[in-house]
Amino acid sequence: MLNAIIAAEAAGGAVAASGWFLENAWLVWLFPAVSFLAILLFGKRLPRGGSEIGIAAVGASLVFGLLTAIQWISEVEGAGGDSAEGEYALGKGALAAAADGEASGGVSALTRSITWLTNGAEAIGAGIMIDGLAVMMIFVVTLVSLLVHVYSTDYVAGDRRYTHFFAFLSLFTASMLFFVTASTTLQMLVGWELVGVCSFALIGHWWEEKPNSDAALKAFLTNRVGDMGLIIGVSILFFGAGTFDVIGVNEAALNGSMSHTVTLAGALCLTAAVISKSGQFFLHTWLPDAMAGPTPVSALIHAATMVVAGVFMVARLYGVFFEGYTIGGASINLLALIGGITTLVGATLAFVQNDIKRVLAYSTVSQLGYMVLALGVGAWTAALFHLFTHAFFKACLFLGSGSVSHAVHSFDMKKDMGGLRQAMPHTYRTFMIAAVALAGLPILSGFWSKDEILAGTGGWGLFGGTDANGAYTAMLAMGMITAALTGAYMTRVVYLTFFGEYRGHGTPHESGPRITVPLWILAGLATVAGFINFPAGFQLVPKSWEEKFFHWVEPIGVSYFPAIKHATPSWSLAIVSVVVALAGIGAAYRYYFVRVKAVSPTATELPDGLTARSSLARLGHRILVNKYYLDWLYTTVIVGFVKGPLARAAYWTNQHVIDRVVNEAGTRSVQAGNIVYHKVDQLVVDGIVNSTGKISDSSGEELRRMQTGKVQQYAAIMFIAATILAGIFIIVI
Amino acid sequence: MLLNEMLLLGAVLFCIGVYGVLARRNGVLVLMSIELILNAVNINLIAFGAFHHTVIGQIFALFVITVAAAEVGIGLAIVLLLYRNRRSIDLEQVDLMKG
Amino acid sequence: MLSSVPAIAGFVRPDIDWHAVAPELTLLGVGAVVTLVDIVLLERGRAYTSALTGIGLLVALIPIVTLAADGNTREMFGGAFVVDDFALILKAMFIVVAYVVVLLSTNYIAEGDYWENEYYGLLLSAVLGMVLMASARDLITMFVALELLSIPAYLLAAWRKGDPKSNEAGLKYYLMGVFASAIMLYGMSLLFGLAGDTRLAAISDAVSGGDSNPVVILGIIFVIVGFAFKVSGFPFHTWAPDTYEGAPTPVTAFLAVASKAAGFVALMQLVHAGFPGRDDVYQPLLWILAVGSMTAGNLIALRQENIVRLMAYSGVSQAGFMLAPLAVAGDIGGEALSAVITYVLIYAAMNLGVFAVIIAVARRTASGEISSYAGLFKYAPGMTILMSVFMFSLAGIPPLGGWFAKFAVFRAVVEADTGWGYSLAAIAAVNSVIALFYYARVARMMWFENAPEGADTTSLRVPPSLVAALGLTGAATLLFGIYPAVITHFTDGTLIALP
Amino acid sequence: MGDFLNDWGLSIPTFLPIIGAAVMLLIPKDREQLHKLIALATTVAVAVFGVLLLIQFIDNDDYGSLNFVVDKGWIDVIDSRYIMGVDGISLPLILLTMLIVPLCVIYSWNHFPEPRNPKAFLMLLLILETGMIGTFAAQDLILFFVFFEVVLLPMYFMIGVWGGENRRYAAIKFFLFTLFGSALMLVSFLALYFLADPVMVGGELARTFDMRLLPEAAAGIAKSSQVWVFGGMFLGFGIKVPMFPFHTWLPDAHTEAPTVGSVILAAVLLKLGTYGFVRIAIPILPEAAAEWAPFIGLLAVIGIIYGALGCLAQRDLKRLVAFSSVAHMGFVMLGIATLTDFGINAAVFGMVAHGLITGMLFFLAGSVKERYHTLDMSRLGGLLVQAPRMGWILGFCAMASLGLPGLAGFWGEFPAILASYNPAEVLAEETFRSYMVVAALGTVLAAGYLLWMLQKTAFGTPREEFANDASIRDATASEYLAWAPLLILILALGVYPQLLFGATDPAVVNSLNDCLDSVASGACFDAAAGR
Amino acid sequence: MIAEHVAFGIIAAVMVASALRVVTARDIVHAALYLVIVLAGVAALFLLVGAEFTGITQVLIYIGAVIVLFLFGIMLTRSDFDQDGETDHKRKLPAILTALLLLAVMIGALVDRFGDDRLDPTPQTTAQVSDELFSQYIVPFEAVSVLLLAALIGAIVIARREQGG
Repeated sequence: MLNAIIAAEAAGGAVAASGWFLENAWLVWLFPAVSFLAILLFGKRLPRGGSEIGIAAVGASLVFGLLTAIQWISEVEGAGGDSAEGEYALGKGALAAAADGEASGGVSALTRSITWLTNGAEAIGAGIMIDGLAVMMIFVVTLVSLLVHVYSTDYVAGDRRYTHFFAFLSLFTASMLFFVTASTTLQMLVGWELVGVCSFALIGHWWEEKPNSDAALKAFLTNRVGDMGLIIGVSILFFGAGTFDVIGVNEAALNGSMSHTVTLAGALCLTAAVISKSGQFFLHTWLPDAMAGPTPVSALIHAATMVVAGVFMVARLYGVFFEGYTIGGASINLLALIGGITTLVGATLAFVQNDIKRVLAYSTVSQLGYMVLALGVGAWTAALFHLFTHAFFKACLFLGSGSVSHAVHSFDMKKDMGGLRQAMPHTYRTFMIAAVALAGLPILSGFWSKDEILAGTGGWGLFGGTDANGAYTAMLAMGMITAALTGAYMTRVVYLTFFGEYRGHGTPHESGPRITVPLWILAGLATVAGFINFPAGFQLVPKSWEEKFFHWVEPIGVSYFPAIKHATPSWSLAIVSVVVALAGIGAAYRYYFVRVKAVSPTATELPDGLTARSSLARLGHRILVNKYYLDWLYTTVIVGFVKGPLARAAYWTNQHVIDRVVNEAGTRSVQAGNIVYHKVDQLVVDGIVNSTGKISDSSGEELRRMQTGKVQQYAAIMFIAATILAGIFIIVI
Repeated sequence: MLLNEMLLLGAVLFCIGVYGVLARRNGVLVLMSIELILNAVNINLIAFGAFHHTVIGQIFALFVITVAAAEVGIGLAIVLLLYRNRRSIDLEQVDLMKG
Repeated sequence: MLSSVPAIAGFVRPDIDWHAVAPELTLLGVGAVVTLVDIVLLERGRAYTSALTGIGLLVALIPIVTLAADGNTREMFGGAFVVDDFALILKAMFIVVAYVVVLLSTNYIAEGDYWENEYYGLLLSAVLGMVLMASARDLITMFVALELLSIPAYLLAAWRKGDPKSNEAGLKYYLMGVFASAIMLYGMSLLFGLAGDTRLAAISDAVSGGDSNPVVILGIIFVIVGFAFKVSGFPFHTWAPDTYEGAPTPVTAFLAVASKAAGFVALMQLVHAGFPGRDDVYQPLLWILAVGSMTAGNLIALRQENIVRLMAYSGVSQAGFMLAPLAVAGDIGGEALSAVITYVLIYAAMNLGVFAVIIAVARRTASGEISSYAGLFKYAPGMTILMSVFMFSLAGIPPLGGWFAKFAVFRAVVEADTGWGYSLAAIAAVNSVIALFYYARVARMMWFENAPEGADTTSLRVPPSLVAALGLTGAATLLFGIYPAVITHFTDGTLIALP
Repeated sequence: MGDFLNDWGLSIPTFLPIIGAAVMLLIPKDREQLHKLIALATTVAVAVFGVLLLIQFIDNDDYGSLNFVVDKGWIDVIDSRYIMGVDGISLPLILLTMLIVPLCVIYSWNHFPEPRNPKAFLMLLLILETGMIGTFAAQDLILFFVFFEVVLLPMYFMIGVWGGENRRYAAIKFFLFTLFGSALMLVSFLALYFLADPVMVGGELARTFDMRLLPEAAAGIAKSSQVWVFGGMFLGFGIKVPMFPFHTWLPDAHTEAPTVGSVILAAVLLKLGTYGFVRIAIPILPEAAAEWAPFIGLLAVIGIIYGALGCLAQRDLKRLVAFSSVAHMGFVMLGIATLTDFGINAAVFGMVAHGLITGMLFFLAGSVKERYHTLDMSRLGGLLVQAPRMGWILGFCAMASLGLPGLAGFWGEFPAILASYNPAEVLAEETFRSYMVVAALGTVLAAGYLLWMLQKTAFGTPREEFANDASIRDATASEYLAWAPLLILILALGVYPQLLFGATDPAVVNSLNDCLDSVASGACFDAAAGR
Repeated sequence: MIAEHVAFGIIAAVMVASALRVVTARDIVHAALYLVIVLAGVAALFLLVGAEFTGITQVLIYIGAVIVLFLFGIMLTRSDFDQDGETDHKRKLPAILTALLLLAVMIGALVDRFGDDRLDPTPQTTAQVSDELFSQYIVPFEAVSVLLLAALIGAIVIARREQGG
C-alpha cells in the first residue's frame, strides 16, 4: 500500500508545500480513530473508562496539528510570503496579480493519496490535502475536542455509557479530521456522513427517553436529505471535472473546462447539503432539537465543529461555488441569501427560548448564517475567521451552560436559574466573556471576525469598506440587524441565568476544575483569537501582525482557488456595528436588568399587562406619563416587539410550518409506506399473484367437473373432440 | 360398383355404432354397438382392398375381426365381473371414481 | 394339386432375420415358461413366478444388447418390421420398465387376496406387444401390437376382482380403449384406402400430396386421436384418473409408464415415418393436444386429493410435454424423436419411482389420500427423501432427472424457431410452474405437516423387491439429471432418426 | 499447488459439500454432534479452499479473465460442457458463499429452529452451498442453469420445515416464483443457443452454451430477437433479484424462513439473479440490454422507493429487513442498468455488501426472535439495555445498511447513483439522471426506516413483559464467532473498497470491452465517454 | 352392374335398418338378433365385392362365435333388477348430435375424395390371402395368436368366480 502513494503534483505555478508533518497529516485522524477502537475494546476495563485513551489520542492529534500548523506557517512565510505580504500590506488591490490568473508565488496545498478504489480502470484516490484551511480546521477541531474531552470526564462522570461516550467523541474527532484533511470530494462525502452518524449517536446518547432518540433521528434524517444533495453534487462534479480531487474539481470549475451549467448544478446540490448540515434556513430545525444530547457534545459537534462542515465544504470547493453562483457578479446569490435569512431567523428565534441550550443553538444557527453569508458575498477569509473565533466563544458558551446545568440540573432558564453569578464565579466570568465576544464588542474575538464579514459584504459605501466582490447592501443590513439582536438575546440569557435571584431547587455550586479549566482556556481564546487577523491598515499594531490569519489560511495564487477581491476594512463600519450591537444590548439591558428586575428579583418577564397594554390607544398617554421615552422605545418597541410578536410569530412559523414540514415529511413517508404496503403491495401486487393461483385453482375445479366418472360421458367427450378436431382441420386446412 | 357406396355405408354404420355406445346404458348393448363400429371399419377395409385390388384389405379385416372377437370376449368377461359384484350392468351407475 | 401350384408359387417364404426378432421370441418363450409353470405347479408356483418373470425379462435384454452391438439396421417385410437404434432403445426401456413393475408387483400381488398366477403371463404378453410396437412400421403390425399390449392391460386393471373400484377401472379402461381403437381403425382404414398398402412408407408417399385432402386429414387425425388416448392426452385422458385409481397400483405404474410410452412410440413412428409430409396437419393437432394436456392436466391436478389420481393428471400433463416436440417435428426432424425418447426414458424412471413409494407407503397407511402422507418425514425419512426426489424431478427441478427431460423438450421446441415453437415453449414454461404446485404439495405433506393423531409412526419396513425398485429408479433419476449423457448417448437425434 | 488448484480448485469446493451431505446421510439421525462436526468440517474445508483459491488468484494477478478454468465434456449431444472458471466478478461472490455457510453452521450450533433435526438441516445447507458455488463458477449456460436450480429445493425445505407460522405459503411462493422465472430463462438460453452463430469448438464448428464464446457468437442475432431473448432472461434473473414487481415472494420467504435460511437467502441467493445479469445477460446481449436498460432502471428505482416505503409500513423486524432487500437490490439493478463499468462495479460491490450486511441483520433478527419470541417492533425496545452488545451491533449494521460511508454498504450505493448520472452512451441521460435523483431520495428513506427500526428495537427501555426476562442475554460465543467475520468485512470493505474493486474492476472492464469489440455498431457502452 | 347396385342397395338398407334397431331396441335379445342381421349383411357385402375368405370368416366368427358370446352374456347378466331398468339414457340428444356431426364430417371427406371411383369386384382367392398373410404379415399373425391366448386366459381369470374364497 505504501508504494501506492502517488506523489502530489504541484498545482499551478505555485510552490508545493512539503514537510514531514504536512505529509503525514493523516496521522491526526488516525490517532482518534485508533482510540475509538481501543476504547470500544478495552475502555471498560480501564480505570477511567477509556477517557484517558481518548484524551491522549486527541492530545496527540492536537500536538501533531500544532506542529503541522507551524510547519505550514513556516512554508507560507518562507515561500514567496514576503513579496505577497508586501502587497497585501498596502491593503487594496492586493490580489490584482492573482486576479490576472498569474500564480504569484502562492503556496499550494500538499496532497498525498493512495489508490482507494479502481473503477472503470481508473484509480480513485484517497488522501490528504493540507493547506492553511486544513491546518486551521485541525487546530480548531483538536483543541475544542480535547477541551471537551477533559470537560466531559467530569460532566458525564458516572454515566452508564461513559465509555461509549468517549468512544464516540473519539470517532467524531477522527471523522471530522478526516473530513477536513480530505483530498477528494469522495472522502469529504465519507467524512461528512461519518460526523453525521456520530452526531446521531451522541444526540441519542440517552436513548432511553424517546424525545432524545426522536431528536437523534430527526437530526440524522434532516442531514440525510442534504446528503442527497451532496451525493448528487459530488457525482455531477465528478463527471464534470473527471475527478474527485478537490483541486481538480476546483480547477475545472475555474478554468472553464467544466461548463457553467454543470458547475451551477453542482453548486446547487452542494448547497442543499450545506443547508442541512450547517443548519441553514429552512432545514435548521434539527439543530435546536439536537440539544437533547449531552452538553459537551453540543459544544463540540453542534457549535464548534460539525455544523461548520458545510461552511468548510463551501470554502474547500470555493472554485465551484464562486463560478457556479458567479460570486462577485454583485447580484444576490443563493448562498448569500440563505446565509442572510438564516442569520436573521436564528437570531430572532433565540429570543423566545427558555432552554439555555436552545438559545445557544439558535444563536449557532444565526452565526452559521453569518459565515454562509460571508462566503456568499465572497468574503472567504472573513467567513473562516468567524468560524475560527466562533468555535471558541460558542464552545465556551455551551460548556458554560453545561456547567450551569450541572449545578442546577436543568436547562430551563426561567424555572431553574437566576442569580448564579455568585455561586458560580468561574462559569459566570467565562460565560460573560464569551457572550460579549459573541455580541461582537471590541476587542474580543467576535468583533474582529464579525466586522470583517460586514466589511466583506461591500455594502458599506461610507468611508471605505468598498472594493469587495460587489455591494451586497441587503446582506449588510441583515448582518447589522443580527448584530443588534445578538447583543439583545445574549443579554437576556445572561440576565436570566446569572442575575436576579435563584429560582431553582437546592444550592448550586461551582463546577470542578475539569470543567472550569477548559472554560477558562476557551474564554481566553475567545478573547485573543481575534488578534490573529488584525485588519490591514489597522495602524494600532505592527504591520507584520496584520492579516496573519488571512495570509496563512487563504490560498493565494494557486490555480484551484478563485481570485477574490478583498474588502478594505473601514473604521466607520466597525464603529457603527459596535454601536448597533450596543444598542441591542442596551435595549435588552433596560428591559431585563432594569424593568424586569424592578418587578421582582425572581421575575423573568414583565407582567403580561404591561406589554398587553402597549396599544395605540394608550400611546399618547404613555408618552406623556412615561418619561422614559427611549426606554419605551427600547423595551416595548424593540425588545417587546421583537421578543414578543415578531419572535413569537417567527417561532410559531418555525414550529408550525417549517418544523412541521420536516416532521410531516417523516410521517407522510410512513403513511405513504403504509398505503404502498397495505394497499398496493399486499392488495394489488401480491393480490395479482395470489389470484392467479386462485384462478388456476378454480379453473382446475371447473375442468375437474368434466370428470364425472360416467364412462359414456368420457366416450362422448372423446368422440366429440375427435369429430370437432377433424371438422375444424378439414375446414381450416 | 362405386367405392363410395361402401364407404358411405361404413360411415353410416360407424355413426350408428357411435350413437349406440353413447346412448345405451346396458353394458352388453354397448358392446354390441362396438361391433357395429368395427364392422364399419371392416367394410371400409374390404372396399379399399377391392378398390386397390389388393388382399391387404382382407388381411387387415381379418386381423380386425380376430381382435374384435378377443375384445368382445374380454369385454363380456369384465361385464360379467361387474355384474357379479354389483348385480347390475348399468354403466350409468359405474361412477365410484370421478373428479 | 395343380390348382395349388400357382398358389404355392405365389408364396414366397418370408426371409426372417431371427436375430432381429430374438427379443420378441425370448419374451414369448418366457411367457410360455411362466404359463407352464403356473399350469404345472399351480399354487406352489407362487414363489417362483415373479422371480422367473424378472429373470426372463432380463434375459430378453441380451438379444437387444447383441443387436445394439451389431449396430446394423435390420428391415424385414419390405420395411414393415424394422430393428434400428430407435427400436432397440425403446425395447430395452420397455423391458426394464417391465422388470421394475415386476419388482413392484412381487409383494403386492403375492400378499394381496387376489393372487392369480396369470398376472405375470399377461404382463409379459403386454410387454411383448410393446416390444413389437417399437419395431412396427406397418399399420397392421401397429394395430396388433397395440391390441396385444392393451388387452392384457384391460384385464390387469380389473385384476382385483373383488374390488368394485378395480372392476370399474377395468371397465372404463376397456371401453375407452375399444372406442379409441375403433376411431383409430377407422382412420387406418382411410389411410390404407389412400395408399393401398399398410406400410408407413407407402402411406407417407400417398398422403404427402400437399393438397388439402379431407380424407387425408380425417385419417391422420383419427389415427393420432387413437394413440392420444393411449398416451392420455387431453381430451382423451378421461379414463386415466379413474383407471389409475382403481387398478392395482403396480398395474397403474405399468399403464402410466409403459403403456403411455408405447403410445408415444406409435405416435413417433406415425409422425416421422407415416406423415412426414403432412406436418401441416399433425403439427397443429399435436400442438393443441400438447397445450391442452399440459394445461388441463395441471389445472385438474391442483384439485386432487388422491395421490394416484394426482399422478394420473400429472401424467396427462407430462404427456403434454412429451407431445410438444412432436408438435414441431416437421421443423426439427430427428431432434423431436430424441427429445421425446429422452423424456420418456427419464419419465419412466421417476414415475416408476413415485409408484414404488406409493406402494411402499400404502402398505402402512392403506390409503391413497395425499393427506395420509402427512408427517412421513418423521417416520420414513428415506421414503420421504425418495418421494421428494421423484416429485421434484417430475417438476423438472435440477439436478434431478426431470430437468433434463424438460430441457430436451424446450430445446426441441425452441430449435424449431417458429411462432408455434416459441409459444409452446412459453406455455410449457408456465405449466412447469403450475405443476410444481401440486408436486410440492405432496412434498409439503411429507415434510411440513405432522402425522395425524394416533397414526402408526414406527419406522416403515419396506420389502426387498421394493427397495430394489426404489434404488433402481432413484439412482436413475439422479444419474439422468447429473450426467444426462448416459441418456443422450442413446437418444441422439442423429442416431435414431426414422426415415 | 498451482497446477492442482488450476485443475481441481473449483470442482472440489463445489462438490465437497455434497459429499459431506452424502456422508451425513449415512449416519443415524440421533448422532447430532457428529453431524454438526461433519457439516462444520466440510464447510470450513471449503472455506479453506476458498482461501487457497484467493491466494492463488492474487498470485496469478489476472482478475480480468477466468482463472482455474476446467473444460470437460458433459452433455455432448447438446454441446453443453462442464466449464468452470472464476474471474474478478465471481470470485468475491464465491468467497462470500464460502464464508457465509460455515458461519451459518456455527450460528446454528446451539439453536436449531424447531423441529430441530440437525441432520436434515445441515444436509440441506450443504447442498445449498454446492448449488451456490456452482452457479458462480459455472461458465456454461446449462451448467449454470442446473446449479441455479439446485438451490431451490434445499431452500424450499428449509423454509417449509423450519420456518415460521406461514411457512407453507412462503415456501411454495418462493419456489413457484423462482421456477417461473427460470423456466423462461431456460427458454431464452435455448433460443440463444440456436440463434447464435456456431463457433469453433475443438476444431469444428458447433453451437455452444459456453458463456465465454457466446458474446461473440451472439453478436449476429437480430436485435428484435435479442430483445425477446433478453426478456426471458430478465424474467428469470429479475424474479430472483427480486425486482419490483416480482418481489412479493421475498418478504414472505424471508419472514418465514429460519434465521440461517434468511441469511443465505439474503447473502447469496438474491445475488444469483444480479450475477446473471452481469455475467450472462449483458455481455451476451448488449444490444438488447441497451433496449431494456431504461426499463430495468425504472423498475430498479421503483424498487428502491417501493422497498423503502414497504419498510416504513412494517411492524415485523424481519419483514422490514426483507423489504429493505428490495430497495438495496434496486440500487444494484440501477447500477447494472447504467451499463457502465462504474455501475456494474457498484452492482458487484453492492451484492457483496448487501450479502454481508443484510445477512448480519437477519442473524440479528434471528437472535432477537430467539430471545423475545417476537419480532413485532411495537413490543420490542430497549435492546441496548438488555443486550447492549447486540444492540450496538444492530446499530452498526443498520448504519452499514443505510449506506454509511466507511462501511461496505456505501460502496454499493454511491457509485450506482454516481453511474446513473452518466449512463452508457446509448442510454438517455435525462432518464437516468431522473432515476439518480429518485435513487438518492431512496437513501434518505433508507435512513428513515433503518433508524426508525433502531429506535423501536434498540432504544428506549424494555417493555414490561420482557423487562425481567432472564433468558434475554447478550450475544453468545457462537453468535460472536458467526458474526465477527461479517462485521470485520463490512468495516474493512468500507474503509478500503479497493479490496473488492481491485478484483471486480478488471473483470467488469474486460467484459464490457469484449462486448465493445463484438458490437461494432456502437451499441455497446463506454463509461469513460462522458468523462 | 345394375344387379350389383340393386343387391348392394337392398343389403345396405337392411343393414342400416337393423343397425338402427340394434341401438334402439328395448329388448337386449332383440338387439342381439338385429345385430346378427347386420353382421350377415356385412358378410354378404364382402362376398359381393369379392372378399370371399373374409366373408366366410365373418360368418364363422361373428355369427358363430361372437353372437353366441353375446347371448351368453345377456343371459348371465339378466336380473330382475335389470328387467325394469332402462337400457338407454334419458337424454339422447348429445349422442344423436355427436353421431350426426361425425357422419357429416365423414361423408363430407369421403365424397370429396372418392367421388365416383369404382371398385374392382374381382374375387381375391383364399390362396392369395394366405400367401400374403403368412409372408408379409407373419409377425402380426403370430402376435395375434398370442393375443388370443392372452385374452382367453385373461377372460377366464376375470370371469371365473373367486377361487377358494
